[in-house]
Amino acid sequence: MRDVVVLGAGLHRFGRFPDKSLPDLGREAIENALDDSGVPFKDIEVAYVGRVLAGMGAGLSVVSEMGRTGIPVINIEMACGSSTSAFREAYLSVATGVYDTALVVGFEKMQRGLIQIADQKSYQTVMGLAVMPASYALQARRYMADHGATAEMFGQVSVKSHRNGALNPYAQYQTAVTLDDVMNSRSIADPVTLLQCSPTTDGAAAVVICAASKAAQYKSGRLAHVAGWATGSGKYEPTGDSAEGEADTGEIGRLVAMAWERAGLGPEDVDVTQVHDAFAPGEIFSIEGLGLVPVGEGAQAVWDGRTEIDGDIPVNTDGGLLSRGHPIGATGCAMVTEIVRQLTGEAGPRQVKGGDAHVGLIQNAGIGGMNILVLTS
Amino acid sequence: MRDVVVLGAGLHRFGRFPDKSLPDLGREAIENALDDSGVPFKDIEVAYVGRVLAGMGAGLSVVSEMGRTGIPVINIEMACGSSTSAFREAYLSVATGVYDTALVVGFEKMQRGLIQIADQKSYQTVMGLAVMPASYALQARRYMADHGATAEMFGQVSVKSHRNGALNPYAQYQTAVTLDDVMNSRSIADPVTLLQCSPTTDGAAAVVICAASKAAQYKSGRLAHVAGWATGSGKYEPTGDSAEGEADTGEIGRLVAMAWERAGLGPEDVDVTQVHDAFAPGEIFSIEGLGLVPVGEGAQAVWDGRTEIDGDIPVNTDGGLLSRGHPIGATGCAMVTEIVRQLTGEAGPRQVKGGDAHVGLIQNAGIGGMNILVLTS
Amino acid sequence: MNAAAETTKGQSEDIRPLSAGQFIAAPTPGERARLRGARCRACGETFFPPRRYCAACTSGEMEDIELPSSGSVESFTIVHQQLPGSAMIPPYAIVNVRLGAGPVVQTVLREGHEMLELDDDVALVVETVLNEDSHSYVAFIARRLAGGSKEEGK
Amino acid sequence: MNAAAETTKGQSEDIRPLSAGQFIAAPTPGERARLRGARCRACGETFFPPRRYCAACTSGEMEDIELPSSGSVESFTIVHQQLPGSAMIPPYAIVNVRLGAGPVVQTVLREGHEMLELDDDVALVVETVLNEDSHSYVAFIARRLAGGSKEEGK
Ligand SMILES: [Zn+2]
Ligand SMILES: [Zn+2]
Repeated sequence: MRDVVVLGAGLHRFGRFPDKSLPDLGREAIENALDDSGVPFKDIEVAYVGRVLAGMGAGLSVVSEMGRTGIPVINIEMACGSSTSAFREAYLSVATGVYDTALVVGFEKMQRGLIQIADQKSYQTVMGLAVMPASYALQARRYMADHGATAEMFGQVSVKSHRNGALNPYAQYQTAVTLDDVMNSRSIADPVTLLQCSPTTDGAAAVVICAASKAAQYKSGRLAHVAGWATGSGKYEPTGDSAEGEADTGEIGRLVAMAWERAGLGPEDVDVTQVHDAFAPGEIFSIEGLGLVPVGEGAQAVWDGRTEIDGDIPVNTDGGLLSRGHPIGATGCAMVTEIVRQLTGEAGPRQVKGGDAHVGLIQNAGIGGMNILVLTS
Repeated sequence: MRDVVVLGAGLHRFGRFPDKSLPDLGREAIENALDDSGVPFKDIEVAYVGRVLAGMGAGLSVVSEMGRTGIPVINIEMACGSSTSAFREAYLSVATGVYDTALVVGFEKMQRGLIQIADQKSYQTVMGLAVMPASYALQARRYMADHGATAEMFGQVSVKSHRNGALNPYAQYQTAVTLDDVMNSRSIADPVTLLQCSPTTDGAAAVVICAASKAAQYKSGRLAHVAGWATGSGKYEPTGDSAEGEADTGEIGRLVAMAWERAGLGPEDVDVTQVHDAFAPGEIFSIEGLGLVPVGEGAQAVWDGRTEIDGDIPVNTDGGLLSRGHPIGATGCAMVTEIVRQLTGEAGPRQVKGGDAHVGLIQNAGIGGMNILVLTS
Repeated sequence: MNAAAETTKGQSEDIRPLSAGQFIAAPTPGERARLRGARCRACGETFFPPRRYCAACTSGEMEDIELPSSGSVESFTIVHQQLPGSAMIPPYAIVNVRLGAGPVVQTVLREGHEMLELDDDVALVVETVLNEDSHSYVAFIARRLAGGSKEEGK
Repeated sequence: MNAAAETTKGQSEDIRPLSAGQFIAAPTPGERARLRGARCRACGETFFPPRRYCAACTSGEMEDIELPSSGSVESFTIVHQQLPGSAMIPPYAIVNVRLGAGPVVQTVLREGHEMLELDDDVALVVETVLNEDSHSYVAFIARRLAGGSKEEGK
């Protein structure tokens, strides 16, 4: 497999843009990623597109805004993990020499309110079980009992996320909140409160990758390399655990081990991390699953500020899903974008380790699989 | 790139199954493909799923019926070309050594009536332009004037397709029709009549592929190898041609040339072909675009019976989209299935060249790209 | 454990399970839920709802079993937001119930959710959850068993 | 060719283009359609509707142009099936109209479609296609120009 670099990345601001179309959002993200990469659109050989709610053929309607050069435009869907899946397909197509240069795009326009995860007529819906934060809440309550954590420790994740979002001009929410704000916001699925839920969002993100051997013709300076990856769905564990879908954190450990093996690195090497905090407890479960802290110590680590930008294991420096926003098809590419900014020293006020960050870790969960990516500079 | 073989393929019958769920349809196709391949599900390392209309995460709900082994389940959408796109992603992942064994699944449950290709509030719909067969009809009328073809020559495509469908126990329509039946069925978009339109369909199709070096542990005998492929979207031709989407046959020539180059073969080597006949004129445009007959001679070739099972360029031996049915996410895998049956001599009453067929060609059109595949035995 | 002997009234014709195949015998509102699970003959793992292939070992040798109608609360959450299309009116609890050595099943607990604690014992009971088109749709819900607190009437 | 001088009546306030940005000047029903196209300064290719980047050469140097309001029928089809949501009542023609050296545009032709032939000359005319919420929505449609047959009145 060839060495592959991320040459550029760009976003359309996340938020609510009722007057903009998907091509409006997507085009701006692509323009920003192409500008950042130095790659002209006509050099792009394939486009992989992460999108969930947009209709048939949405990728072509966005990508063809830039020209009709005859490239394949392939839509990938893995729910909230769609655009890291698109990234992985693009990465493999370049690493294996099928293409030299690829564009990855993620976009979404979402309705307001909680995401509807099951059909309105389904058993899960009629029975009131298809409540998105419920799986996180169920896991959180058990965690609190087993590890002596408090509800405030989960709330603190959201405080930290909003503080970071306030430093990110592309974030949906750019205002800090207090722990009281978080704990006093209305309860959705106890112990998860409203301010511990990621919002519904419109937005787009794009990434340009290319074979490292071709990078010099476009850009010089520090570049982010794709060092490791893993993807897999929830494997049934015969202990009787029946958790499914996004909160299946038992999966993370198995997958991150595969990613570390590919990268030749380990959790002790990580400088900056993006995790899937669709709901605040997610950050705690994820940093444990990823091996950044021992199991049972994640909540305390957040409480102690270790996941802050200036902490020893900075997590979701751009505000994460909670504050940057979570336009489901675009989230994965936004995660990649933030890690690239951190590894190239371009994260501005959000920069970790004084610009001396060289290993970035990404965990993006979906339905059909979770993606782990390791980027290095 | 490693040599890759199709070890097995299987369908759920195409038709209308209001009482069956997507997992019901998909499971049966997967069971048939696994049986045909000799590969147990636990050896499958990745699943790529073609589906268009099914909701978020549909692939996992189908594939996890067979077990929860932790494999990635990646949903691919490229409209009517979705499952050849899924096939291509799976093929690349095996050819490049990322996985040894992959499952490709396509499925769909469709509403009755013409496919709605644009939003009901859109300009294209209000203006009455978003009529699916219209692009084929526009091209057909020009073709008739330019090449002296008759409307009956297009109708004959459907007569041939239904005759083949009657030989296929998995086809939606298994009854032969006469040319009078076709020409006297009501006009939809002149010269395209109702019996020249593919139906809406429920169905599923699955394919198991593996590295050729691993095939012997599962199966012996004739196997179909993936010899060539190409994929690409409509490239803008500065002649002023503004056709978009499925009927953009100008694309075929460019792509099939790429596939022949990869395969080291050419149109003169083809024994059996599957083309995208969503509407009857499609077969004629496609065989010309693929270089199986000179431009302008496709209609006459059909009229003369050359694309019949016993003709010199047999096309859509299983009934094609017109008669086998067109559950959009499943169509590509059904095309692969029929070519595999032909190349392994298992096509029964539909068998071409007395079982001595060694090169099969597939053309499956979508939005975002068209896929060309060359299989050999 | 088996609630079959408890039948106290005849079943009305229009009672339908909200989810087909969930019960091993015709469900009667108010009685213990006799849930249909599946057990893998190859590895012994049990599942609810039933599966054709074992999630753990992929074997297709599955047999129907009747699941215990009570278990302990592995975890729960109190839902305060109305889910569009749902028959459940907040607040109510979603509970994960571990059925002994068997699977964990998820359902709701409506009465007494404010007293619910982890590891409480709960019974799975048939209840009408939806009336539509002159049919009563029944499902299984969880109900607290007498612990420190009094049992709720209906 | 330019229909601007033909204005015969004042424009009503509630006339809106069905598709924003299609016209280079406020459209008036019955007049020639003054369509906004785009021309690539790099390669000269013209497009309708306008694009920000050239489909042919990917240049972003695009300029607005006014397209010819007549052209020849490259192809057509007579639609006999009602499209759900459409304001067009079958039978009507969908026509691809080649605007001289410019782009091919697609629209409908309603009157006299039974006399339509390939390569006929047609004019692009503004017409009200939809009345909704007390607004008139206008678009451009094709109308046959006098050839061998008489011109249709309105
Ligand atoms: Zn088992
Ligand atoms: Zn140009």
